[in-house]
Amino acid sequence: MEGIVAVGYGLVRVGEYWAKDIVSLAADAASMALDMAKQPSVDALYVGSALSGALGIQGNLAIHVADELGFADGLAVNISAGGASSGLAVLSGIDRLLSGSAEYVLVGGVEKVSDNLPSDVLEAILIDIDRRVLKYSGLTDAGLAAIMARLYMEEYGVSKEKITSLSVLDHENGVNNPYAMFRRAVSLDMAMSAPLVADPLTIFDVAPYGDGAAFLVLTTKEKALEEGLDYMEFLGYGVARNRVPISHRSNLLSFDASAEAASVALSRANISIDSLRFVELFDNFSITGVLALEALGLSGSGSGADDVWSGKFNLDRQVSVDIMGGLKARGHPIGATGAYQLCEAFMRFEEAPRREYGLVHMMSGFDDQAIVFVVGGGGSA
Amino acid sequence: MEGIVAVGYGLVRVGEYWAKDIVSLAADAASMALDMAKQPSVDALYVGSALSGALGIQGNLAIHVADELGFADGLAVNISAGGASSGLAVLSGIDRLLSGSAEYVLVGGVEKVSDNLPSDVLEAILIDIDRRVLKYSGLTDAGLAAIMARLYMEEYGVSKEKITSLSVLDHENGVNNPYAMFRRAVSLDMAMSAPLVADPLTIFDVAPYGDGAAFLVLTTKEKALEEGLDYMEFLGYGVARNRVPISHRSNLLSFDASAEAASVALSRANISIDSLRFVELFDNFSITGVLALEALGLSGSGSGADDVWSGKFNLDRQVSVDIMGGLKARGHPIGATGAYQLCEAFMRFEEAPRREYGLVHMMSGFDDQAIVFVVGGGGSA
Amino acid sequence: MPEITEWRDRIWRYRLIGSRCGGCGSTYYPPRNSRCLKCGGDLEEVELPRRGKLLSYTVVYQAPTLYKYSTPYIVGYIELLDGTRLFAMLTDVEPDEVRVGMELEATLRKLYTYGESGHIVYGVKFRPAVG
Amino acid sequence: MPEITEWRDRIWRYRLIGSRCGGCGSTYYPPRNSRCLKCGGDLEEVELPRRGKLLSYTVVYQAPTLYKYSTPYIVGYIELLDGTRLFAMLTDVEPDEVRVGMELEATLRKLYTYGESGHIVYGVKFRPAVG
Ligand SMILES: [Zn+2]
Ligand SMILES: [Zn+2]
Repeated sequence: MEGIVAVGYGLVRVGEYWAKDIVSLAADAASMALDMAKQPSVDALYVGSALSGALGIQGNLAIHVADELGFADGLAVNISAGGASSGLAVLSGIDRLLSGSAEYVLVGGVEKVSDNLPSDVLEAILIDIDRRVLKYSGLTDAGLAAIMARLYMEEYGVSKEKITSLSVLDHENGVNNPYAMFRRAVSLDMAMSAPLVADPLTIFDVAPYGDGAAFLVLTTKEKALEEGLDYMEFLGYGVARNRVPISHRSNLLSFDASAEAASVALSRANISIDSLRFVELFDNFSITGVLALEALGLSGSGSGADDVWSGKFNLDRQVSVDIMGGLKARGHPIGATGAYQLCEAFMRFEEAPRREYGLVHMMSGFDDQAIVFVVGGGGSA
Repeated sequence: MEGIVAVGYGLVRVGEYWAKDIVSLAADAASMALDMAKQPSVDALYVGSALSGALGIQGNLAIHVADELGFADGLAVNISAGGASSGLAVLSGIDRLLSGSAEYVLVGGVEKVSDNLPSDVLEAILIDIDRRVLKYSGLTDAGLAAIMARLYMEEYGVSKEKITSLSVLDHENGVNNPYAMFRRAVSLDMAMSAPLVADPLTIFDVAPYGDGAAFLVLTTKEKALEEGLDYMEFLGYGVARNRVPISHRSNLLSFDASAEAASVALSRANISIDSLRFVELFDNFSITGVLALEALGLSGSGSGADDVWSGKFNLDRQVSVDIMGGLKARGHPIGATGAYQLCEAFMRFEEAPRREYGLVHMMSGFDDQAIVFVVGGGGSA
Repeated sequence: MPEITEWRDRIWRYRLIGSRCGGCGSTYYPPRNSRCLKCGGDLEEVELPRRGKLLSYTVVYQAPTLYKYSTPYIVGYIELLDGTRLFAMLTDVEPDEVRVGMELEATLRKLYTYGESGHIVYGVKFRPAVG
Repeated sequence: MPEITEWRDRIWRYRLIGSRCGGCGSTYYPPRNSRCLKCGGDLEEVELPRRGKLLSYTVVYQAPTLYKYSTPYIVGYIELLDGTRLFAMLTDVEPDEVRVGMELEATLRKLYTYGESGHIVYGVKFRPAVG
């Protein structure tokens, strides 16, 4: 993937958009990305959305978004792959550029959860993850995370407070993100004593689902330099899968796919993990963020929660985690979340020294499929 | 797309699989394709399915199919784009090969409609195509086709019999297809006097939805020759879109996307339409098959039905249409149908002179997005 | 709970609101949020004429779940007086009375009821025009 | 009509049928149709032991629609006597009585009812083991 860059990003603040339909929401974010990229002629559109079909909102979204944007022609691909939807949209767009079949692609994701009752959204999510395991056991995604959290606490003798400290960090960092669903710090006490979603997890251990859309315009580095566009560079990526159904795994706490994806991504980028300035975790739950930290190699097994608790990944440290608030504070528009993470990385590069590197981690389900991108700043400045 | 070939195909007979779940059905077809390709190590899997999420069967199917096949690792992408789902899966797999990121990819589609009531399937389909236009008007997909058929009859003074003669041709040709849902000829009288689905269309003007799965193994021509594998070559493709919502089109009878996709595909393949030996239409309805014939350039505007009626596209003619029965006789497992069409083209090349060319036409909705592949036979023989 | 999407669309559905292009005058129903397909001009919301004529139609016998108790019913492809084209159900007319070219007018009617919530969704249907 | 998928899965769900590998003895629940993940060996269907112990659990307060009238309820991560691991609801036990490591046994119970059809889906839950 040498020489692939993003030259535009666009996103809406995660939240509840009662008056907007899913296609307009996507078009708002996409238009912003196209404006930033100076309105290039886009050859292909890749839209990720986990639940738009399952919730009866609109299937095959990509062609509707394309039409709304006034793209008269050209490829429009709709990818529905849970939390990995927009990550796979980005990857497919990169493939299209690398195959030589496109000069500019528009990639991203959109999700609309406020059109449905929360319990209907939960039901759609469990069918999306693994119908056989979740539907017959009554497990929700938060329930599965809660089972992992209790296992983790038992196995490593770690307190719940330490796991939840990742949510506190997310909220602390989210204050600076104009697109975050929640922009206020929370105390550990408040997080611990909040209502339970699935014991021992409270609402502060669970990333809130929200409506959202985020898109990026991708092209070649050569083209970006030619056009004098600022860019974020894709230096390497990795994709891997863990076993499904999840009951067939020998160790629930080992996010093998995330580990493999990160190792491949870093090696392709030829960057050591110590050179990273920031890492964006797919922390749909405090515990899954902790397990991802360990899988990515930032913490040893069983010490991820300790490390977060001790402040090792705070904003002022060598490697900062979830610098824009992570899934907990920014919010979690499922199929669009990966695109948000990449937009946020791009925002960081606009403001910070350009010779930094960041790692962005995404997944569907519980490490079912993991995608890791290593990105760096660049451009004319 | 120079040098991309299919080296294996696998499919199950379209029908009703009460005892099989969607993942097993996909795995059966995929295993057959992998066997034919001599069990290569596959780097990526692309699964198309229009309704598996919307019908509550299982979302994010690709990772479940991958696991069922025992693929420990590697990319698994789930594409949900109506009738174009498996066509876009094939295209995305081709991009991945061309980008140099994979040596072998497994691509195809699967659909399971018999798990749901027909009226629930119809409802899912209308939301998949265009919720705003179809849901509020009570239109079904067959209803929209019926409106097109009546327009066509009025505009060109063509009889219903001539439109329906495409279904008769499909059934005639389907007799030879071991994977067809229906393997019996029907008379025009029987087709005309059958029960109405949406006046003036009878059940014989409407391709029957069915359960099905079809997959292909793709690689480079270089690799196929090296391994001594028979292959079908992808000589060119085109993709284009028409306006959605369909009420915004100025002419309902003009399948502009199919026309554009075919023109690009033929030009990229450097083959004239007269050199084609066969054409597979995405004839989900007799009338849409007729409109596709005209858009592809095989018939003039308003003369497609006349041409079929007169026998111009029968098996013994220069260009034969729907040689394996088309959507009417083979059956229409929505998100898998495009992959069936390509498998059938491959089957043809196994038995016929290898220096033939074929054109395969696919679409989502009513020409909403069209994909056309030009393919040719090849291999060691 | 698809009721929310139906609620969001209620205004354009009840009042036959479309988009008109300031540049070339083209109209669109349902309304578009972005630009004109023909000339790229800006669009504004506009109440469409409630009369038109029938271009084509069908009688639906196999219906989706929401409409399964309404079969057989007629759906028309209609051109309004200003040239806007749309699809809508016909009412107050029997299948054998329908003719291509007949004059129609819009009327607000019940479309369907959600079984679980009992929520009724209304929308525009067209009936033979009077006078 | 998701009832058909539930019906198809009824045998393995009612009788706790899993897959066992002829090569290495590994077991899987739900059953796999293909090969062993560990050694690639052939799998055969087998009735799994109905006793096991609790490895971890949760009490669910925010439930999906099908289970919304059952909250709060307990779901366990359970290791059967032969080492097979699975997730299942716990029954006949209160949240404050649950302990990691407790012995459990399988019992057939109602899982949920489909509102529209009234169709009841049964499956295995686990309760504290007696004796
Ligand atoms: Zn205009
Ligand atoms: Zn084994």
